[in-house]
Amino acid sequence: MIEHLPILAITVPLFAAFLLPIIEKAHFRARNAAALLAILSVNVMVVLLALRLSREGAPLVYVLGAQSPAQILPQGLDFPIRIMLKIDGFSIFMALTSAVVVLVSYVYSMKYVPEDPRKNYYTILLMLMLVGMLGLEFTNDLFNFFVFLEILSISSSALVSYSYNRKFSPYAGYKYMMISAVATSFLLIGIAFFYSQYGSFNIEYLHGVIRFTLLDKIALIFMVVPLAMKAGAIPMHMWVPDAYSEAPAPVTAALVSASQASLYGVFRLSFSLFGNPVSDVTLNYHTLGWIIIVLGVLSMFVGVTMALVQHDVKRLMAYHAISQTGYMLLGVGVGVVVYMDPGGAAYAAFGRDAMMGGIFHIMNHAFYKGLLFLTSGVMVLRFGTRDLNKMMGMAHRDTFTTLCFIAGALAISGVPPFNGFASKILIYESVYRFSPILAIIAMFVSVLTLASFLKVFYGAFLGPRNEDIIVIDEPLPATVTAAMGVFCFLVLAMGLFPGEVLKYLVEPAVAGLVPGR
Amino acid sequence: MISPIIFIILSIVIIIAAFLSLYFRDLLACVVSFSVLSLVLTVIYFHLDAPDVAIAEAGIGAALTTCIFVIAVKLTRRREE
Amino acid sequence: MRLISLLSVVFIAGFLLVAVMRLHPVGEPLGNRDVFRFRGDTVTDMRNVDTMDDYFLRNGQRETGSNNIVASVVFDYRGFDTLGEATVLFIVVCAISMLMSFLYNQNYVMEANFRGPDEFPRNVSRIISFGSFMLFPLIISFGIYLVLHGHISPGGGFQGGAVMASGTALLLISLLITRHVQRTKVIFSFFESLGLTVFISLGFAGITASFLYNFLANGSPLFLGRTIPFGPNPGFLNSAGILPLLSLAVGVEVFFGISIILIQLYHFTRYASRAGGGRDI
Amino acid sequence: MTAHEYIWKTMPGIHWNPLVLLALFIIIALLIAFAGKLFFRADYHKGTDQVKPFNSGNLDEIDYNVKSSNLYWGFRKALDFYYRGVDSLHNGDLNDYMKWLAFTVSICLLLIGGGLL
Amino acid sequence: MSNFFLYLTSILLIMAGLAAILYKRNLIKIVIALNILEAGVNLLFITLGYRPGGTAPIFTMAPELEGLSMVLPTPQALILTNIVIGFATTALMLTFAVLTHRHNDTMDIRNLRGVESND
Repeated sequence: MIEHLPILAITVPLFAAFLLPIIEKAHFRARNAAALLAILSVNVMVVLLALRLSREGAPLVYVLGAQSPAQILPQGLDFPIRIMLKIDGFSIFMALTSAVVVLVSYVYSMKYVPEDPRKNYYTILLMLMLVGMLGLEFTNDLFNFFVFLEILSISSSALVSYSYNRKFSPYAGYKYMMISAVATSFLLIGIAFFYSQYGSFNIEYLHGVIRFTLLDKIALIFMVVPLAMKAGAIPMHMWVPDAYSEAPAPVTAALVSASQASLYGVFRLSFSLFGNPVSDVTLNYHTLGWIIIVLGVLSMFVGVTMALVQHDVKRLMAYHAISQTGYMLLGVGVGVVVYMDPGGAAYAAFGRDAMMGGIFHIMNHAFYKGLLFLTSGVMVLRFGTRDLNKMMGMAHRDTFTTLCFIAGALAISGVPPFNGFASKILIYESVYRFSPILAIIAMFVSVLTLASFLKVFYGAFLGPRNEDIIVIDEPLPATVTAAMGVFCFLVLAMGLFPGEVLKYLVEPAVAGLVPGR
Repeated sequence: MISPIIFIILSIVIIIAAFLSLYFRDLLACVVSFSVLSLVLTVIYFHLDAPDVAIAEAGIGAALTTCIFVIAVKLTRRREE
Repeated sequence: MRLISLLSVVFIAGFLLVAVMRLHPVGEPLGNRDVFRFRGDTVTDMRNVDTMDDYFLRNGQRETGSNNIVASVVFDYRGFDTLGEATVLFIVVCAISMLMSFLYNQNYVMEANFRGPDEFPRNVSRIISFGSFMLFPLIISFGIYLVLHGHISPGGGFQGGAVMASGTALLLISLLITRHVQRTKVIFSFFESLGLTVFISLGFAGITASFLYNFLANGSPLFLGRTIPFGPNPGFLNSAGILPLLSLAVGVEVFFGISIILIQLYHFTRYASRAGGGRDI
Repeated sequence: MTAHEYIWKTMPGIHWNPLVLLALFIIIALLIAFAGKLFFRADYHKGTDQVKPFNSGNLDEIDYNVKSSNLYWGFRKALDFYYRGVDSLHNGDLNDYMKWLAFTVSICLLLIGGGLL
Repeated sequence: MSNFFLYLTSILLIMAGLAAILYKRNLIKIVIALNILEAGVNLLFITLGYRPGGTAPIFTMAPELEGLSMVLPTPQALILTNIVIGFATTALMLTFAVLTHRHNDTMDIRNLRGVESND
């Protein structure tokens, strides 16, 4: 059974999701237990896969539908014909992040989302979001990547418009779905160009055969730019505040890791598909790196300046998600320019540090941004509104939520004992050696991030306790505090012991993404 | 051997149907011209030796998509304001 | 600002045309005209080298046992895409019943003077209702034919299911499905989950070799395993292993899924009420 | 090598040792929490109406809580030219969002055309 | 060069769909534009696998002639999936459009700009 783990990690939650409408007939607690069991088993399987990968070293390959899972090439042929799953360091790193975030957001939403006939569909769609993310990160086939991206987009856009009594939630779902549909159609055009040239969809095979003709570069643009739009990069980021602020709090936490799955798609397609193969003709990595750097810096600056003036707490945190995506793009962009450019600067070690900082920031961001959105959920639960001006004095009763919010706010602005600091320090150091101005902008943006979360802390938590604006006063359910507690523990533990996480998780991820050198 | 003339005619019909379905102000007219587009697309797929796709495009593209478009226009406004 | 957006659209159109001109001319084998594919050290011209499709055409009948190579690619070689595809349809059915389910909630005030669009026609002329009543069995039988003969003649799970779903649309329009909407929705969603579970458990059944492995093909003719000769042949019903079963499962799921979508959308006006109440989450 | 030895042997020096950092963090937090006790006024009682802030002028109920949204009004006014431009960007209009996608794709295609990529 | 305009039709469909998404105001018309974009992509994929002299890739009752060349099956398998995904996306977006009309009583994007601008 151990060799079938890659496919079981994707199909067990799928099987559970298909059975949920029937389990729902029994009792809603049976449905809660079944869903929790399925998501827990996914986490266990992904951890087992991580252990197996670290033991074997080589990426795990699983061929679907062949006599044996390892039979990559049919007899006597040198190109694969079936769909393959390929799991290397980077995909297991993203799979761990997605599995943990969806588990915690499901535990949070068991009691947080009110129990009504629609809660069953909510559970199914959240689990299918997890299936979409895992499938996106494990597959080695371009068209399969398209199908799982479609699963992820449709289930998350349906969850965005879950609250039917808000005026703009269906319209937010409409915008998110339209953006995802156009992005996947562009992706399909890119796949068509590849298929017409090389006759195959396998990423690993295309990596070996690619000749960088003009058609390949056009296909690269048509595949990478729409995925950058779905990840929230700057010129095309305007859908992020609308979608994140209209969705319920646990769904937004899962949406953050969904956008990061698209970011994984950007890095996977621009590195594994367009890495520098044996042939001498290659992509000009200097320009590609600088495109990613410019996107990153713009995202950082515009995201945080927009967040500073918001008075809706969820829109404020959504703009922070954009600015933190800017950090990841900056780290990886500097890594590309310095590290991958054969003719460019000496392959200084700090290029690899920048890449490690950028990728490590993906996991950190998923955890502390999830924590912040869960605390914003408690704020909305308490005051019934999202407007910071109408909130006051929450710290009097909810001390645990206040501590969680402080942990999240300090982590996002990179204060030492928390995990934001570990990856931001890597990014600052390596970007400073690359060009000091970028590092200074990055630090200034961190200061503005802390300033805007100070505003949220002052608005919602401090101030006298005002009875008539509090809507719900009884203590929080156990699962809600447990979910926030798990994120708090993760944020603190990874901040105190970054060395282990870097050695076991981020190192193989960068090795998987940028082989050789 | 299917002479390319058929493809030229069908292509022109498709282009006209596409532009008309985006040009009309009355939404029902747009939906009808979109179903004409799907129908002609089915014929093109048939001539491109793709019978599976032709049946799928006819069954889903022409029949069901037009049906849900008509229901959606019925539930909202008919004229584009 | 308007000029920039016009310019960028024209620019994308121009580059797409340039890209399409560099594509291989229609009808030529795959492969780029100015590209030769590396195979080890020998450089071979892409044009006479076989690709994935030539393998399917040559070995499709032997390995999967189905005459319709497209059906063998859809359900056997790239069966995982079809599983993803059935999931996409399942997601949309769940999403629409989630978004529309506030209609059937009792605690939503039914506005008396709701200015909904003028109702659908109350009564339909005798010809339409009787005609569609007679036509419905024909559509369903044609759909079942398409589903079951997926691996012999063109057709398969999706096309058959879609044709049967257009039968439901016919019943809806001729007002034959008017009462017990909630109960039909529950029964249809049960069958839809059943179809999907059969599909994925067939995938698990072959797990000893690998997921979605066609373990029935080329086995005993009793269990759909008849081996078929290469080249044109009249086609045998019990030949393609788990292909007909997968096609049947997908057909059931598509029919009941799309029927739920149509029923929910169609009945939106009758129950529509101003949505209100509920806690902001 | 027992777990205890492993922890203490592989720990980096005193200054970067995370456990020391954690202990330091907790000690300082406690210090700040209880240092306050020295400066509290003994005659303050929690539940009484002393909690109400002292509004010197008119006594009718005024909204004395400074709204959180005008915390950075100076920053907003200073960069007003920038915020007017950026606000018009996020106007919730689907067409504008897609125009930005078309704009970015055409810029990248320009890079290819220019032979840069 | 005989049927190069099949590529031309698919490019025209793609650009018509994209341009309408950028400029049309009505919610349902944008969904129609998305469907036209998907139809263009499907046509592009199918014309990639077309062989002028070939027959459909089905061996039942296939003509017995010697040089039997067949059309490529993989694009057809993928387009089958893409058509059903296109239908699913359209059904979902029409539900969103109907619910938006129910809440805001307008189908025009310009009136839906109601994002409360920050202070």
